[in-house]
Amino acid sequence: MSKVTSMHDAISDGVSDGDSIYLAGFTHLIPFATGHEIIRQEKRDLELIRATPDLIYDQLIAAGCARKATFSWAGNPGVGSLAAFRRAAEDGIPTDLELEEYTHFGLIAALDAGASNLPFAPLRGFIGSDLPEHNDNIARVESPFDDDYVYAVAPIQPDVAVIRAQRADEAGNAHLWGIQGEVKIAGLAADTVVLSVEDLCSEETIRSDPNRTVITSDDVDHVVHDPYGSHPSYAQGYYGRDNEAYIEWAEIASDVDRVEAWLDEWVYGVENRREYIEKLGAGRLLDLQPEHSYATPIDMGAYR
Amino acid sequence: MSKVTSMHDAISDGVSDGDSIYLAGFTHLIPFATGHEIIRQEKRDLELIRATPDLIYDQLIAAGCARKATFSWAGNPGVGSLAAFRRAAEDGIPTDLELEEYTHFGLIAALDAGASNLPFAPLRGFIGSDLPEHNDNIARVESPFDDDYVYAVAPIQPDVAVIRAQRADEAGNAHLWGIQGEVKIAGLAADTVVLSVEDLCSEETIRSDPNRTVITSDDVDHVVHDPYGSHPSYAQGYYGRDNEAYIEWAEIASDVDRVEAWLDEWVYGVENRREYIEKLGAGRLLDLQPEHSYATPIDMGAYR
Amino acid sequence: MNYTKSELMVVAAARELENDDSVLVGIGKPNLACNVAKRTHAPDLKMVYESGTIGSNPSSPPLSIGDPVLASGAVSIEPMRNGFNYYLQAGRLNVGFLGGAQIDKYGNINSTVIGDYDDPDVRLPGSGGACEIAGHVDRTLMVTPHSERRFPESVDFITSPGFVDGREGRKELGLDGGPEAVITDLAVCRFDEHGEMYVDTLHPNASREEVRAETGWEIEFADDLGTTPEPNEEELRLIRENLDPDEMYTDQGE
Amino acid sequence: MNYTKSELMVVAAARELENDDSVLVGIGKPNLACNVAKRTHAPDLKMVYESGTIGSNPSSPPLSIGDPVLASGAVSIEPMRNGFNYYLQAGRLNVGFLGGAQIDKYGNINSTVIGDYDDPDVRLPGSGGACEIAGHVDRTLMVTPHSERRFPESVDFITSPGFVDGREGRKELGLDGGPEAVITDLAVCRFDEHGEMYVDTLHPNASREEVRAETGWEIEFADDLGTTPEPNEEELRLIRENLDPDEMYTDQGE
Repeated sequence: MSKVTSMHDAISDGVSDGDSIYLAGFTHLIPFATGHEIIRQEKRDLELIRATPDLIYDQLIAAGCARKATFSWAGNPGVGSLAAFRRAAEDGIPTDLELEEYTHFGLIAALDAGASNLPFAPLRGFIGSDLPEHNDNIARVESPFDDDYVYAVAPIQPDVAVIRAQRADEAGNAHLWGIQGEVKIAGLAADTVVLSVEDLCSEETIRSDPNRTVITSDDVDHVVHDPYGSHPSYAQGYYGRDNEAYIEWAEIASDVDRVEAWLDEWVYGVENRREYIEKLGAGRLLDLQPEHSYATPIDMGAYR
Repeated sequence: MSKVTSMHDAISDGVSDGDSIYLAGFTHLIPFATGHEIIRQEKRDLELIRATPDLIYDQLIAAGCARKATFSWAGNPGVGSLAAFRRAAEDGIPTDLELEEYTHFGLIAALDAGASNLPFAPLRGFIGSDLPEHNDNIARVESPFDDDYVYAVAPIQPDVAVIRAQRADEAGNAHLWGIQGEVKIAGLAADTVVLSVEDLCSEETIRSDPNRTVITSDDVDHVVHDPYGSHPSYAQGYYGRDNEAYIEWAEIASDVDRVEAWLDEWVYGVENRREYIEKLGAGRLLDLQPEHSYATPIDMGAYR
Repeated sequence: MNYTKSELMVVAAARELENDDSVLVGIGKPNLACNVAKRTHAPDLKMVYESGTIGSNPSSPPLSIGDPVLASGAVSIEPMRNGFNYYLQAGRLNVGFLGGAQIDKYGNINSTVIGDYDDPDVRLPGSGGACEIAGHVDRTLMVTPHSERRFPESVDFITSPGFVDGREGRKELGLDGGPEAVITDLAVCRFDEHGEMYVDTLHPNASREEVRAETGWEIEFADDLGTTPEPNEEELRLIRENLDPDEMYTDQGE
Repeated sequence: MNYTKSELMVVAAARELENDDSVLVGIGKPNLACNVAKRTHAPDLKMVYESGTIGSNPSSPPLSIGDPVLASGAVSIEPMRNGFNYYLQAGRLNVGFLGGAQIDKYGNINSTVIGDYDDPDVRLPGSGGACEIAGHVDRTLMVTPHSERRFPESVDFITSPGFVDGREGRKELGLDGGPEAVITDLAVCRFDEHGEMYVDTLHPNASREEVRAETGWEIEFADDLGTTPEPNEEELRLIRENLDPDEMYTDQGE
């Protein structure tokens, strides 16, 4: 059963004002196109959850979509800080931004508890840090077997997760390769899942390599075919990170007027990702293109 | 750095009397050749850990190698019960067999805690069952966040894990496809790891598809190239399960004299897996051979 | 139509499955039942095996829950921890098949020991995945021959919880769902408002007396006790020609 | 040899790494340091990144810890949970690089807030993986410019524990290992038996006075205070020609 739809329809159906939302991907396959569609549809009061808020959350915050950020590292990876995030967190511009803060391990463990239907996840984390004093969802738990202890985090179950993968069939069974990040558990923990891919493929392609599957159709509500949907982050085997865009955003984000102009031009001013990519131009895409390098094949065998 | 050695040397170096040992693999890639080598070297007083003891532990128990079994389902999969296991557990023949019993989920969670260096792992398991009354490594734990509860299991960290995979490089970086079972966490939880593979491959093959890697060289102590080392279980893409052997064992195992004769012929009577396979004969191997069915390639991309 | 008791059991089990179910399949009759359902009224039935294969589409009857036919052509394969953690525990599976040496009045199952745990008369295989399947799916189905030995009033050991000591008892433990049907060679049994097993339909040619004689307590019969519907031609053809031509799990005596 | 302070810092960090180390690499100077080490005295150095890439062999300097050059050609890639759970928490990584806005006398690091947590003067990025890296590796290395603002006696907020309030304090929390060296643009600092930072070697041309002026407490100097060894030709060649030709992370002014 096909779940293929447009990003517009996926977001207008899947995301409501006030939702908690996880745009997944650890530096890889970040759902930028989805973030832009959320901005275009002027969703409000969102709780943005993500280990690494990255540029896309900076843009959502700058556009006034957010009321809260749940995170573990808020920066522009390899470049510096997130100016819009800081402006909201420090000065309430354009909206106040409540913060719920973890370490990477803590946030990922909380998401794993959410995906697992567990009331908490234990980790040897937060030890010696001041963080637990500032987050009620972190608590010390004693081992029932000896005098050891751990910290526990409460489960995180987002209303919506948006995940990207290289390819999926129309029902939403997806293959992802390269850095996996927290994509799988974000999808499993959330109520609604929007899956966006570089390529649509046949169900046979998925079934030819079941170990490659990151999520299956039962957990996916909408499938969007959105090539280059992760630009300016990257898709392993498809395109590299557009570092200019990361450096450029660091400059733009520090100035509210420039942010508005940028949103007008690159988000409100285009209808969808296709227009954004056309505007970006073929030359820029070519510069981001890697050479091919195929994985050594494996034989699953056909058994009778 | 090559860790390639013979099964004889891997076991004589890696396994000592009294060790706890996990021969990994859930119905798939069961290390039969390793089990037979352990029998040939007359290792004694082993704690055999494994979710599904299967024929290989029945044979180890029948040969007098075991003092304890830690397990969650002791049967001949798809056929019936394990006669030698039962004889030892019920009547102490040939040795008494202490039992430490879990559910599958419980045992796998304990192994995961062992692999993770956690003092316990929580699960919604054992609820309503009489099992926790009989195992001190299962305890109830309350949630620190609400009035929910779970059971916890104590970590399992075997002295030795033996794992099989389809291919590995000489340093012990391994690719495994098909059913994964608990192979990875058994390898990560154990002190010593013996890795046995169908094929040795180049490091480049491993690096061409890093998402396929089940364990890396740092965790592997010995690499054994042992084709058909999982017969009569199977290796995805290489050979199918030899069901006749499973059915035959059910008959043999119920009679102590027939067990002795079988061990004499198929274990003590051959020097290594190669002789076992030669004795089995090419015809039988041909019958187990699947047709080829390759996974659709993926492009990792070469980035500069 | 001529059919055997085994065939009737498989078909009765198949009819318990619905099109949008995700089922944790066991080997033997449960596997046949799922495949009959998928090829008749439940084409979207999602078959998941304890070995972590998701959306399997086996070309022949699997010899074990980890058979390569379950892996080749599956939609996904999960390591064991993920299968139990994300699929079973997180409620992604809604039907499970269970078996055991003993099933009692409340649908509790014993597959651990006959007699005392520490000095058993018979050491059985143990839980495997059963305990948590019984705890986490919405509906458990049991397919087993009917005999007094197998149906005691109370099991020697609870491996897998049914309604424990009644529907309230199960609820107090925090468990939803529970036993749905027990399909024997004599009848299809279900569970009443207290969580007690009763006979819902008798198989053609089976009698109340036979059931009473083979059950270890005074089992009740439904007021509107029905007759189990017979297998139809298509179902039998599937079993005999496609799914179990070698009669590994069914006697197909004409 | 001519070299810049950045180059000296990279090389000093590289020399902290041993051949059999497994290092959790950060972006920037730490990545350069690891690659210098791997190409000189530590060819077996295993480079692991927070993004889960194991045994990476980057063809060019990664732009972030999730750069595709870290994934293509890696030995393994783990999902985030596995990386933290099986690799970091289970002690598979023995060296980690950390940075922060503030580092104090006991090597505690603040990368969370300057000022009050609930009403910060400056909101910093936060822990990311740092807190648990600091807790679980044997040796943490810090590479950072030397300034009074960055070296307060006590950090505003402990994001990542050093020796907390001394070596005993760390031990009482159940943490092994701890800070090994702080490499600044003036000196290489280490930690004494109480867990207090001291200057072990001064860089060529740097003075005690400069270090005192840029440190927020009365920092001690080693009795046998040495001079940081200079980079050699091969190390500089690697940085300038292979690893950072575009001077992204080093000024290579001749």
